[in-house]
Amino acid sequence: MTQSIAIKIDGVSKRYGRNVLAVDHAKFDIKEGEFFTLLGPSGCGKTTLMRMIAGFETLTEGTIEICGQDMHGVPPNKRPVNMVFQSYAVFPHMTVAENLAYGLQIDKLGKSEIEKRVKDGLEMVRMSQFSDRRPNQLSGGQRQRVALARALIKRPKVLLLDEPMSALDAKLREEMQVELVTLQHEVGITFVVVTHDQQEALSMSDRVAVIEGGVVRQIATPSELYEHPKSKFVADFIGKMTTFPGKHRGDTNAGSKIEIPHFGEFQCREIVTDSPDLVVGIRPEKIEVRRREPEGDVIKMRGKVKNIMYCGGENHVYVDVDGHEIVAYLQNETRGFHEKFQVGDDVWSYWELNDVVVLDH
Amino acid sequence: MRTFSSKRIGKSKVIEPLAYTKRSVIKLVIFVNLLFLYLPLLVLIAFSFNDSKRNIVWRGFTFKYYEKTLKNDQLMEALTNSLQVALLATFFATILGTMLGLALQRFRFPGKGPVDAWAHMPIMIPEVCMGVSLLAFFALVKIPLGLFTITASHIAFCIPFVAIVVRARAATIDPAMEEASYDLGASRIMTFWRITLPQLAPGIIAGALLAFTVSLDDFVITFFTGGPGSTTFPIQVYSMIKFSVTPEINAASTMLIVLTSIVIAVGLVLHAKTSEKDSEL
Amino acid sequence: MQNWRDEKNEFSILMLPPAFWLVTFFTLPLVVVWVYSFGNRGPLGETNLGFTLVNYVRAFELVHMAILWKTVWITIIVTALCFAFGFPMAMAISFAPGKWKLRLLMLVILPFWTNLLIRTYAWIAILRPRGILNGGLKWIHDTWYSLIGYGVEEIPKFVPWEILYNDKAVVIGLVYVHIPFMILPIYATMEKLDKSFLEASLDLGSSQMRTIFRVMMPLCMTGIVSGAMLVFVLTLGNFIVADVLGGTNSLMIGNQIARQFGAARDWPFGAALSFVILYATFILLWLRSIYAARLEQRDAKR
Amino acid sequence: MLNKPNHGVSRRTFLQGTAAVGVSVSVGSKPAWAQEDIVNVYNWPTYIGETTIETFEETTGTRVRYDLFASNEELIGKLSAGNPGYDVVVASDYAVDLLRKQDLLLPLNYDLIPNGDHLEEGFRNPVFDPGRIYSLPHAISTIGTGFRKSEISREDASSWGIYFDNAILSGKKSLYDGSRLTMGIALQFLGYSVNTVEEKEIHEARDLLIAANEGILTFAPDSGQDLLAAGTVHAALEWSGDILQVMLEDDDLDFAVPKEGGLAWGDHWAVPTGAPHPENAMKWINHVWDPRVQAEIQNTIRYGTANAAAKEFINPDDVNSPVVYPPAEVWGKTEPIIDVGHANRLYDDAWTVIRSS
Repeated sequence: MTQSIAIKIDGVSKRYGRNVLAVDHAKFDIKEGEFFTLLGPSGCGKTTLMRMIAGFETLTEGTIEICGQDMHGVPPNKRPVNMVFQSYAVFPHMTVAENLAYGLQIDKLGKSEIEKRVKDGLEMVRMSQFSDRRPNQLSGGQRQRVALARALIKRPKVLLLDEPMSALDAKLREEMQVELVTLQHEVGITFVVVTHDQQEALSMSDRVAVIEGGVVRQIATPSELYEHPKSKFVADFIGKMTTFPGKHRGDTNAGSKIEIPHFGEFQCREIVTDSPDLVVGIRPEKIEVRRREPEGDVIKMRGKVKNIMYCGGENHVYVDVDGHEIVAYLQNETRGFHEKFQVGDDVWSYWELNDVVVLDH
Repeated sequence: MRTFSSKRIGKSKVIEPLAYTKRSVIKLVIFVNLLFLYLPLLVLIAFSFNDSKRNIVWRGFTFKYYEKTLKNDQLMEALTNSLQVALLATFFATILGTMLGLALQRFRFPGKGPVDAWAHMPIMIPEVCMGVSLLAFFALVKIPLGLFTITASHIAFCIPFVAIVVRARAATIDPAMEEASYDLGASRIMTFWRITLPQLAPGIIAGALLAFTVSLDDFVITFFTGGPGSTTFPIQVYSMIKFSVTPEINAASTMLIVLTSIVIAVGLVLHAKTSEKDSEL
Repeated sequence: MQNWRDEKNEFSILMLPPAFWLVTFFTLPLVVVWVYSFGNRGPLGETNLGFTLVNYVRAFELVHMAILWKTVWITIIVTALCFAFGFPMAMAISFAPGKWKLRLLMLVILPFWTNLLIRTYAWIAILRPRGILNGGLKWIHDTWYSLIGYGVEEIPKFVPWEILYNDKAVVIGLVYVHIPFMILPIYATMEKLDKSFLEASLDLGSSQMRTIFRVMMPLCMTGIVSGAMLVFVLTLGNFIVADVLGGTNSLMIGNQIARQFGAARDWPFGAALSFVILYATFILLWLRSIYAARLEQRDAKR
Repeated sequence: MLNKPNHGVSRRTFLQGTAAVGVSVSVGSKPAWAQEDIVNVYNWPTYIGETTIETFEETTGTRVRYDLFASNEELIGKLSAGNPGYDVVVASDYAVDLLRKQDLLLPLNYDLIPNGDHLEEGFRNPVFDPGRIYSLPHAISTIGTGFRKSEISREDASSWGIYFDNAILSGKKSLYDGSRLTMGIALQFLGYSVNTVEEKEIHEARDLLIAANEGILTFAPDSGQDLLAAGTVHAALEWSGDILQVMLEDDDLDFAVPKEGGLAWGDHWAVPTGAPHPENAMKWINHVWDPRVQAEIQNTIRYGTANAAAKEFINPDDVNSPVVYPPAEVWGKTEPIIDVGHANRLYDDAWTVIRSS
């Protein structure tokens, strides 16, 4: 599918004062119609980046183009993007309908046109019956819908959402995630979302940019990000991962030879780095634990069960291997084969060679 | 270390939308406002160096009015009286106003609306009316006029200023702080001293500054409530209208400006310290 | 908010001392003057107590109502100007970077620590025909004509701007005296304003101006209202500015009241005039409390 | 120098006062200063000689506490509410009249004021205090027109008419912000008494002033001399002494008493009822009436004296100045302002109309 570019971020940096570098040479494109997420821990610069797209922050260097147009010097009110604020910023002195109409009145639309669009907007977010309410008479979720509708009926090229779910409780959050994705499919507008919640990022996005310390670490689809994280930071930030420091011991026909000190050597099919120092990681759900020594072409380690956490659908088993902690998520099956462990049990933990991820140090 | 490329050079400088102080319109507003506020002060300071008995025409530079002012016992006594009244009134009005502000903020009680409006009346009433009422009242109950009656009256009209500010500040305090203190075993009094008061501090300081300001410059009420030996600086100034204001008054005012600037600066430093503490919390 | 019954002791400790002080040194004295307002002026200017409404009747005579009307007009203009200059100044302070905020605030407060009368007198030196303002204007006038004046036979004589001893001067003086009372409350509310409301407005396509008028001002309304109230009430009672800077017809209601307690020595009438103003102020306060209650209701309704 | 801070207690008064402390702190009793050997003087600022207080303290051993007020009405207001402790005050003609009529003044004890004999004949029996029972003059002056010689001739300035002809010095004239004085000149111009109680005459004066408003710059709060000196106005209704002070700095200024009469003005020493130290007050009046002390006062404040014996010690320039001591024929035509009782309201209403139209 060939998609044109909605936002082109080219060498963008943001410096506060002398020493704080909030965004460091960000360079990537966001495609039209994409659900794009900026993911990272708080203070990583993701919000700054979004605010630069919206026009609230100036760029120290670099350019931002929206739909092929350089945004340098274009004030926020002249940009073809709209934003849903973290606090929603639904004007408290206006009714819901007035809030929606506020942005349209500037476009010099006819009164009936505004009314129609406000009505459609309210229907879109299923808020029609609240049109005369004041924001302080609404719940957080309802306010978010108002903010969303208010931005969407401006029909922006890109919708920016700053931590859209942070003010909602867990259950509502899940509902809204589904709704947001559905909505995005309906309207076909590019969504850019800022979040620190990796679960949210994975479940909603087409692509995710992981940012750390102002630097974009990796941009990929959710599954790629999960299965093939490029760095230890990304791997750790997205899901849980057991890691070992490793050494690159040369290549053979079968692949690269990698040594994990104290645990031995194994073959790895592809290698991602030239550096001799590596990190070898393995996702917990890929690890199997049993009492008998496993057979076949697997990586196996002998250890002691240190801790078991019951988590409903699965058990998290912490195995101590010579002072190294390995975490395994075991399905909590009630049918078929399963073993029950107790703390202190001697066990083998093992995993397929294919499941190993080799990361940048 | 990455060096920044000069890509941006050549492009116009962009101002962030809410960085209003960087906008030339707002800079102009600040300039015009400050000019407006300070031009008269500059004029009066300039005339304090004017070698003429009156503040009309420039006749050359002199320091003699500063000398005269410092030697003018009457003027110095008036300044001392003013400062004494203002400091005492500020002290007590700050305590009482803080109490009132807290009571109005914390409690629900019958007739609160009228009480609330009543507590603000001293600001709203014409000063002459309040002055005359106090004069008549003190005469009626036979309290001799003097610094005591002046101070008592100043306290009365300073209380609302403090109460308004403290109340606003008190509204922003999280009640959980006090609850936590009780939970940790602190007594009411200890909680008040160690928890409530430090959090109220910026409001109390601001209220005290306001009270000091209005007390220091009050003429009408001071006049009607004063007796022998209680002439204050504003009374001195107003009495001079009959024979035109002399540069000595300008010199005294200039010294007062310098003095009060120092007090304000100290206040600001204190305030900055407390707010630093706030942000640390 | 606690009910006073639950914490009777604490409530009494907090409420009684200030209440005692205000009753003793404000309310009781005021009752005395209130009684005066029903009294009579004796032939020597002494006050004879009694009960008559003549003072109130006189206060509502056309001539006094005309003065009140004019005073209210000037007060409205002064309040509007204080707002026009004070609001952007409050904005400037509120949006200034950290340490500048305090410095600007200090700069706004500082002139207040100087005697009001002296500051007002200083305006004479600025506004008079040969004063600083006209000096500046003359300089501009002269420079202008010396620049373009080649060939012009007669350079027009500079005519000083007559801005002293008239209502313009009174308005300038009153704005000068009261502008901080507008700036400070607006600043206080603006400080608490969530800036994302402004960003949201800009983001929705509003211009800066529309954002300020449609979003910032409504959201700062409590500060604007208290600032306007303070300026309005204080201007209404002021008499010094009109005395010093006013022209022949500059009489304001404050002067009128002050004169009754002064030169006219008619305390009962002065008291009646004061109470007419006071009742008007009460109504203003009452309107504001209704407004505040409505806001509270709006915020509380859920 | 003169005024020790009032809250400080000298050793002498401390010793005297210790015994009385128990009494003096209780509410209602006279405060401590009432028992001191002191005289509480109530006057305008800069309205006394530079050494007057010092010499009094030296010769009598009595301490002086000097307080200030801004207008006669404030003085009257305070005294009628109950004298808060002043021993001797300065009041203008009509104020003496009012205070006397309200029993707010004590008769002077001339046994203690031998210097009172120096009072000139012409001042012995004023309307506001017949027989000089309650007051002795502090300073006397006339009210006339201060003017700029280069802008208006002496002849023109010597008539109240300049204030009522809008063609003369339009917008360059100032009157005084006081109803009785400014209406007084209008009444005098019309040929009536400045103390008239006739409604018709008062209304006539009112209408004259309303018509004149056009040409008048402002009704100045006793700052006409400043306006004159700054060149803002070229004719100002003012007290002779005020104009004399600016004449010192500007040769182009002069003072004229109008041919219609001008107003006589005097401020007088008096002792209010309830004075805690009436004897000290008499001593004080006697002191300021000492010819040399009186001369020192007038040489400082540059007003006229009614003390015949003092004139030989006064600056000859002033004694010979027609501004300070107008010729007898001028003086004879002047009229003092006295209280007019209920007619005050007529003046006040008229003034309200003048100042708002």
